[in-house]
Amino acid sequence: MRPCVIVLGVIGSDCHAVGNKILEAFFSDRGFTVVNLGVMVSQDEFIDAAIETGASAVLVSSLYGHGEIDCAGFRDRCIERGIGDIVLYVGGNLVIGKREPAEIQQLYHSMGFDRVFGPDADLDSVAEFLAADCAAKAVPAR
Amino acid sequence: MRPCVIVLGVIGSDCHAVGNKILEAFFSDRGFTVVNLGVMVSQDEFIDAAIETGASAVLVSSLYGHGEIDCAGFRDRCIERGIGDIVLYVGGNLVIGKREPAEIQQLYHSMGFDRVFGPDADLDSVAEFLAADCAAKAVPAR
Amino acid sequence: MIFHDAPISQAELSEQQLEVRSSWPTGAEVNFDESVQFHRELDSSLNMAAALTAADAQGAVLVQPRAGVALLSEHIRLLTYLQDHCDLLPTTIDAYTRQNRYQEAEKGIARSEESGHSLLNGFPAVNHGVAACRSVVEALSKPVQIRHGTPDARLLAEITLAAGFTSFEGGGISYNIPYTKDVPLQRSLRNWQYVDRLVGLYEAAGVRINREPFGPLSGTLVPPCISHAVAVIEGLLALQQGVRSITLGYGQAGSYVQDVAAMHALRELGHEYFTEAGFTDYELTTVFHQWMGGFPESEARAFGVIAWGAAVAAMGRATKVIVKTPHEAMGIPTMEANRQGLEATRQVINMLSDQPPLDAPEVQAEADRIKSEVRAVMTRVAELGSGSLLDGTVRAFEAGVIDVPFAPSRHNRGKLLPVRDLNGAVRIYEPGNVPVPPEVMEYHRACIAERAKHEDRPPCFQMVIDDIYAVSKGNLVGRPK
Amino acid sequence: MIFHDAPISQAELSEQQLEVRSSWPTGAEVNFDESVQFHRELDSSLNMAAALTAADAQGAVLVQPRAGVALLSEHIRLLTYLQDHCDLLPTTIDAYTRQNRYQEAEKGIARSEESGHSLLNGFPAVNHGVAACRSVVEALSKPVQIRHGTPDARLLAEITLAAGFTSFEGGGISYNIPYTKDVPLQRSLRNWQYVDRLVGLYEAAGVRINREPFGPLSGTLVPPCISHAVAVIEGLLALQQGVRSITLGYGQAGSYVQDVAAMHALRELGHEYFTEAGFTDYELTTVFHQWMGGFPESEARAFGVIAWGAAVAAMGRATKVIVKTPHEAMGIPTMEANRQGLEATRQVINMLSDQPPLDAPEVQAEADRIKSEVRAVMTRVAELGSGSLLDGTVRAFEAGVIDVPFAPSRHNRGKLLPVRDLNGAVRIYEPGNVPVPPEVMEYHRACIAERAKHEDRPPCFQMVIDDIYAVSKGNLVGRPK
Ligand code: B12
Ligand code: B12
Repeated sequence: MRPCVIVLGVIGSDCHAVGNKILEAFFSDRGFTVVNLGVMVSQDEFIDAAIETGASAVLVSSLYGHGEIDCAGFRDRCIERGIGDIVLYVGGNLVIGKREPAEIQQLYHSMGFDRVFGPDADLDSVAEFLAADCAAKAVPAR
Repeated sequence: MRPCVIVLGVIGSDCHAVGNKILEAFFSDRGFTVVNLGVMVSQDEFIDAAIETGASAVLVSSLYGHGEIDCAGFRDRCIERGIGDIVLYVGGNLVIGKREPAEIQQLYHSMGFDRVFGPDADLDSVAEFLAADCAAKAVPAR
Repeated sequence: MIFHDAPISQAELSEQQLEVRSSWPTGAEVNFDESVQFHRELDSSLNMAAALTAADAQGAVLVQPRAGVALLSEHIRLLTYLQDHCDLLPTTIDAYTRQNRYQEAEKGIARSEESGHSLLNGFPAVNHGVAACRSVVEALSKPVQIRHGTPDARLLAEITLAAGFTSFEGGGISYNIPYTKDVPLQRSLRNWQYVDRLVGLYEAAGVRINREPFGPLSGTLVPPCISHAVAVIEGLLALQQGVRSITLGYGQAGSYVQDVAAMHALRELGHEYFTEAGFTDYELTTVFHQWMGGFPESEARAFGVIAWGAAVAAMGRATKVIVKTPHEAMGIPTMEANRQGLEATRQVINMLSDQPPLDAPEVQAEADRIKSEVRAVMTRVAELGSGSLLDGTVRAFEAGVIDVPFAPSRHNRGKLLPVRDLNGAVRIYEPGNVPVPPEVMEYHRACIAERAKHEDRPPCFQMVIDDIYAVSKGNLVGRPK
Repeated sequence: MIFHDAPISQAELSEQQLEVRSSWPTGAEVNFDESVQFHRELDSSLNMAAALTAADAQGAVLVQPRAGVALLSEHIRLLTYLQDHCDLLPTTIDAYTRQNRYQEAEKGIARSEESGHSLLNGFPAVNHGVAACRSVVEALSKPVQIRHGTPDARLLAEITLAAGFTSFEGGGISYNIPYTKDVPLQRSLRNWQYVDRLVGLYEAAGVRINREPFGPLSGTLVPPCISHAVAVIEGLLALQQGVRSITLGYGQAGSYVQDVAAMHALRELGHEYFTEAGFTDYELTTVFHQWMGGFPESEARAFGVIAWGAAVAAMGRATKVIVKTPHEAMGIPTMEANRQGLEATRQVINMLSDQPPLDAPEVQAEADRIKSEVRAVMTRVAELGSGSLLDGTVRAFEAGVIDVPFAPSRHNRGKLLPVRDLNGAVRIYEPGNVPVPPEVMEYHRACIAERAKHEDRPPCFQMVIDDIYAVSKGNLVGRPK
């Protein structure tokens, strides 16, 4: 099986680079083909990269608190651009302030993200989810 | 006017001596005649001293948390011993743990204490209350 | 300096034991041989002495809370909750038990059962008895120590050591002078010789029980030389009775140079006097108590005090640190507040424990001063005792050669007056009869004069009172308004 | 080392100002002369430069939070609440404004108004405009600083300085390399020369505005020599444009010996390079940032990190300390959480500020190493710039002579690899092209080898990753599992 391609990046005007560099190292190490767009990535840049590389998943980071604004309509935009079935994950400090995880989950699920992670995300289990989700979508979609 | 005599002490098996030494210095400085019984004073020792010295007030300290047990029935005992109208103050860390001041006040009022103070008691205002309360009781009582 | 206080004879001990064990019904539960067996079968990870020695060898700083409630099941619940957040466990004894008022403790238990919350400020181990206490030890996975404040702790020791606790805090001075009003020192010292002798019996039977003199005394502006002299004496008295694992303690005074110096000096003095007295086969470790005076009411500020205490414990390389909680100023902490104090402490300890302990020229200078003071005191104690450390100690307190500030006991002179200097170190303004060497006394006076000048007021009792309130009001030195 | 970067000419500045002020409608509100008048009439207690200089003279450590929300009234409410618990106030700018995305900031304001809570991570000062910003300054009784992360902060400076803010954080390197992805350094440096020149105009008009290069950079394992080189350069660039009040900053690395040494070295290096460049009439103060890397989620543990940072700030005698909050790991703090961070910090600062700053031989040795590294870097910068500090800086980054770990910018080489040593100090494993003097590099390597041996693994990226997570997981050094 060819390795699963994933697109990584930090959305919006967000400059937090450390987690992003670690995610790149981690997922590469786990056998994913990682396309890392770094920080300050727009929705369209994510989607361009996903289309170009035929990625199975896009992993969006938002740390700085504007995630709620920056991520709004992400899935819709994917649909518009013809990759509506792509796996979408989001993680980080996703809202301004300290709010209930369940509330944050719901907020981002409603934007069309498949899975939503806090800053305490256990990367090992993220990798497992990701492998499973990519495999699942791979079959019917392409 | 002759200075008001007050009896000080720390009730029960309580050894906290620092506040007691400060209260002694403070009330002496404010012109009260202070009879300080120190730490580990029983209800009867307080009452003996009050009777012996003709004190107008008894200031009970309890810091260590057993105040609720040690102070139970204090006013009743004063009545039994014939000084039922003496001014009774209590102060310190009056219960086990952190509880609502209002709740603590009520608990000790119900034991017959005239005024109830926390560890943050402002001593200047305590001195004012005390002068007033002693003066008020002095007239009808003796 | 030769002391020849003898171990209590087997005959005398047995006689006393009979009496002690029959002073409250649960005393009958004690069976020494069976208890030794119980200890031997305990997992070695539950032995306090072993844990301390191992930590000390690694330069690790262990973390220990205070905790105790009236009811057995609640107490087990409390410690089970805390053990995931600390290295060593306590069982803090209530204040009635400390005064041997078991009747009142019984009442406290009953009223706590009725009301649904603990009305006692600790765990009444004697009333609960050996079997119940064993269920505490057996429920836990960390070593447990008895922490109290009991001038006559003979029955408490019999019961809790039989129950498998592996460390016992206190001493004939440190659990008398700050904790009582009128217990003669001679009596408390003798009663503590009993406790030490009992620990020595366990030791002889191959069961090492740790003993920890209570370092902070009144917790209030205690000059290090005073608490160190007491620590050395209680350590020696314990060794004389056969104790072999000793943890000497010290309560944070607030100046980091002084506190770290004190921790260095404490260990050095311990070894100095213990080896001089001919002991070689002992284990010496140290404990640092986070700020023991009045705390600020604000929990955030209390966290500041706690974390800073943790830092100094690590900079001074204490073997363990006793942890306060954000509820300190208010009352016995909830278990959550207790955990918070442990977490804040652990974080700082961990961040510092890889780092080298603080060593600076001023630290050395301060340690030297402390050592010369303690040596002067110990020399007087030896003279006064003419060979008996116990007698020397009693006479030293009578004479005010050792003098604990703010102690409630009548058997303490109370003439020594401490006050902070400009840098926050605790200095001696009026030594009373404590034989502070003249050149050191000159240093204390000069430091205090500097402060007095800076504050434009003479050193006075108000200055001392201001110092007492200072930390709780958010400072270290009590400045005039 | 002679640099001859000239102040921006009045003509060029005026031209740029026209353009800058018309880039967003609120720019039209700026009137320099009237603003100078406004500043002159401000109470002197509201001037940041004066407050810092006074504190520095007394050896006091001032306390400052970070805080900013989307809506004007909420922002005033927030700062009014905080001012009772700190010495200096901030106004933290939101991340859209930092990228000059005023349209998006506008949307953020609108959505915050709708939803009732701030959806922006700071105060969008440009969108609010001069009059609104003045109402912030006027509502408060402490000096207020603009804190942000803006590579092109020209309009932000125009508006906020006109509004009466008396301090402006940032610099052409420190607000580019850690904060952007693709802004050429040349451009950001030029834009910051504008800001400094503007501050210089106020200075010339008798209004002293404080400038503070952002010390912590990426906040993640930054060796002190890197951030100090940046601080010195930005300080010099500011002085060249007429700034006279400069606060150099440093972010806590975690080792107290290294951190205190870094604070000593920072001040010394500042004076060394500033006087060498011929400046004499400047005021230099310092700022220490409490731990800028990932925080633990537990609030109690966060308190530990905060209080320990406060202690090091005091031991290193920073003029001020920037305070974190117990919510750090989770998100923008509530005002209560912000206050708690301030209270914990204040308690520790107060308890330590009477005490002498830490001075120990190892501190001196570490400070000497840092200074020799910074001098080596500065020498290369001078060579590369042949007389122009700005050009030298641009080329130094191109060449990797200055290299900030974990920076997102493409204009940063990213070849330097830092890792902690056994004691927790940040060491350089791979210097890339940073000209670390050979004997110092040998020291770094030896320290790292010691750790590698201790952990029985070669220095590797996993070790660095472990170090990055360490504090948030409750340690300092990232040990293997
Ligand atoms: C120092 C100290 C000790 C020292 C005491 C030394 C000595 N002999 O004095 C030592 C270490 C020996 C000690 C022992 C114990 N302590 Co203690 N101790 C403290 C501590 C840290 C400071 C007390 C102090 O000196 N404060 C400074 C003085 C100036 O303030 P103060 O005592 O509060 O007195 C002032 C006010 O309360 C008020 N006031 C007091 N009485 C009165 C009366 C009136 C009428 C008025 C108007 C005002 C007033 O005015 C005083 C002067 O300003 C407090 C916690 C704190 N406050 O931070 C715990 C504390 C009082 N101790 C406590 C406990 C439980 C104990 C122990 C039982 C051990 C244990 N389980 O932890 C033993 C007690 C044994 C015994 N038999 O009493 C608890 C009490 C808990 C509760 N009420 O829920 C406290 C609150 C700590 C805690 N949070 O757990 N302690
Ligand atoms: C270091 C840091 C900075 C550095 C960043 C340097 C750099 N270029 O990288 C500097 C100082 C420059 C900085 C700036 C700012 N920061 Co900042 N910063 C931090 C801090 C302290 C640590 C971040 C970090 O590196 N953590 C370590 C890494 C390894 O963890 P991580 O980033 O969380 O990433 C992990 C997880 O989140 C997760 N994850 C992340 N993304 C994804 C995605 C998926 C799909 C999955 C599964 C998992 C996942 O996995 C990652 C690896 O383990 C955090 C607070 C904290 N966490 O303690 C604040 C924090 C993120 N910053 C914050 C803010 C607001 C800012 C600023 C706006 C300034 C301000 N107002 O205070 C600016 C941002 C400007 C901008 N344009 O973005 C806020 C965000 C607030 C919110 N969400 O409510 C935080 C939470 C602090 C706070 N409590 O206020 N910051």
